Amino acid sequence: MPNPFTISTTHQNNISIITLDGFVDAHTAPQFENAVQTELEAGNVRIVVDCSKLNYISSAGLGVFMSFIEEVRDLNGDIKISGLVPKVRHTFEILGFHDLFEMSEDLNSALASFSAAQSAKEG
Amino acid sequence: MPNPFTISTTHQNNISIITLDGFVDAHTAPQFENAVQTELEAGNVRIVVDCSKLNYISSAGLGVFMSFIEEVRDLNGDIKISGLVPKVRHTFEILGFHDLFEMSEDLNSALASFSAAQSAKEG
Amino acid sequence: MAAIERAFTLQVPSSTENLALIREFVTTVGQQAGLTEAEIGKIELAVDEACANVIEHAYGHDESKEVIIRANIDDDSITFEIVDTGKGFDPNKIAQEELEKLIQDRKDGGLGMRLIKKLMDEVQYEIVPGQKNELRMIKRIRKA
Amino acid sequence: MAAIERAFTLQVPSSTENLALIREFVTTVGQQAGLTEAEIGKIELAVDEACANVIEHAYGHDESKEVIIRANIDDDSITFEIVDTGKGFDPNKIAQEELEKLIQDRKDGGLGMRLIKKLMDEVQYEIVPGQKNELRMIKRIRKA
Ligand SMILES: Nc1ncnc2c1ncn2[C@@H]1O[C@H](COP(=O)(O)OP(=O)(O)O)[C@@H](O)[C@H]1O
Ligand SMILES: Nc1ncnc2c1ncn2[C@@H]1O[C@H](COP(=O)(O)OP(=O)(O)O)[C@@H](O)[C@H]1O
Repeated sequence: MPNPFTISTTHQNNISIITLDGFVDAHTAPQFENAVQTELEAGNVRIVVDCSKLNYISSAGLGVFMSFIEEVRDLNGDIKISGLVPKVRHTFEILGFHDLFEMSEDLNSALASFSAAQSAKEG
Repeated sequence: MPNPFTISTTHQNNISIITLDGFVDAHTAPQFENAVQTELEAGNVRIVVDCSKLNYISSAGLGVFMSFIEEVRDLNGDIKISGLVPKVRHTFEILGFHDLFEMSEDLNSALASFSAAQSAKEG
Repeated sequence: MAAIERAFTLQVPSSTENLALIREFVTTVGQQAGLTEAEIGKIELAVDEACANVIEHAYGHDESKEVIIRANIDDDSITFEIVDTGKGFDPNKIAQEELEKLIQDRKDGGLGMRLIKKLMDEVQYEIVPGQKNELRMIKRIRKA
Repeated sequence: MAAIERAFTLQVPSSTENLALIREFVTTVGQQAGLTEAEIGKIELAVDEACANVIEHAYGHDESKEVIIRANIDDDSITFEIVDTGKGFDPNKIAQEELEKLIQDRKDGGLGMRLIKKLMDEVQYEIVPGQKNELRMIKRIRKA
């Protein structure tokens, strides 16, 4: 069996980093949904989903991104995606997610792009 | 799927090292059998089977050890087993192979035990 | 060499817990058919989506029901059939909204069937309400 | 909580190539039954041995035949049934030689059935020659 699913959330510079490890399918997507929900309830709207350890996603996982993004952007936040492996990136791209979500090569670029946006606003 | 099976043979100090990687079952055991046969045909009877990368063995693989050991020992050689991971070691032990085969923690000990035996004979 | 058809069947309780096993099954069948890794990724996702729909929509997570996946490899294609005996639906009436519209409406679903259509070479639904609903998906094997 | 029986079936062409998939299937079923890793290793090996015997002895590597593995999880045990329609054999007449004797005779087989017996809690053969030969193996679930 492939490695099971684990999810963890950390915080850095006022940005929430949700790390997905393993697979997000219809079975595990509810945990991912809860993790995003938890951040929103705490008022955290600057979110990076680190996918560097994610080896599979189905539409159930894509649906989580889709259902929260509008609310988060209404609150001047964003959900950015980092570190997609080629196979998973392909699934995002088939449906056109790359046009609507910001995707970075790695976590640091994603974090930096939030900071840049923040500085621009403050500056 | 688990990693597929690969097998390779190298030679060191007149000892043949057969390295098993992945699983040995009824599907892959014939390749293992061929590798041992090739050594015997070349007159190489001092053999270490390095199992440190072997994650599964069934009776088809155990049968290869069983069918050659008598011939090899008749020729003053031996087939030694090194580096068994616990799961695979357990399969060997259920059938009592640990009483009839020399098993070493790692490849170097197996090689050293051949040299020691050789020196004793020569000395 | 004569064409050998190879048939594989997996039958599991209707629970999302079994999707991982279903994907392993599909991956192995794809490997045996000689598909590339990229193509295996596509059939893996398409069958997962189809089975997730059966588990959720046809059987409403009733674990006493069973999901059956049949795979057939022949000379130039691999076919998957997923049959359910749920209430059925009209695949042509399922609106395929733009992603932007789904996002605006804060929808969390509606992506599965379009993924299946993009991933497979042929997709056919045969719906006989109350009796059986069959989804047939074909991937052609391009020899490397 | 009422006992839920969970049933799983895998059907594949009779080829040793499919043993890896069969083991994946068994491993997943074992995980769902809550077995420990060590116990999963045992059922994996026992079912592999049983299926390898069907592929080799019952069907003589005829890939047009099929191997069927049924697994049932209930409250306190997991049962595997492997059925073949080959010529059959008398399990009681299979000599169980000592390992030393097998080695002296330079045998490369004869270990599978003894492994199965050591690995499982209950093993039953039901042989109806020419019709069906059924091997039933039970592993009890010890709650951790
Ligand atoms: N096997 C099925 N049985 C009943 N209804 C189905 C089945 N498959 C799909 N549907 C219907 O088609 C709709 C669209 O499916 P899909 O595109 O996969 O998105 P989602 O499953 O996220 O709603 C479902 O919401 C459901 O109403
Ligand atoms: N399903 C089966 N159909 C026919 N014969 C079988 C079957 N399973 C086992 N046998 C017989 O039992 C013998 C012993 O089997 P086993 O202990 O697994 O060792 P091996 O398969 O290495 O010979 C086989 O050689 C075969 O003659």
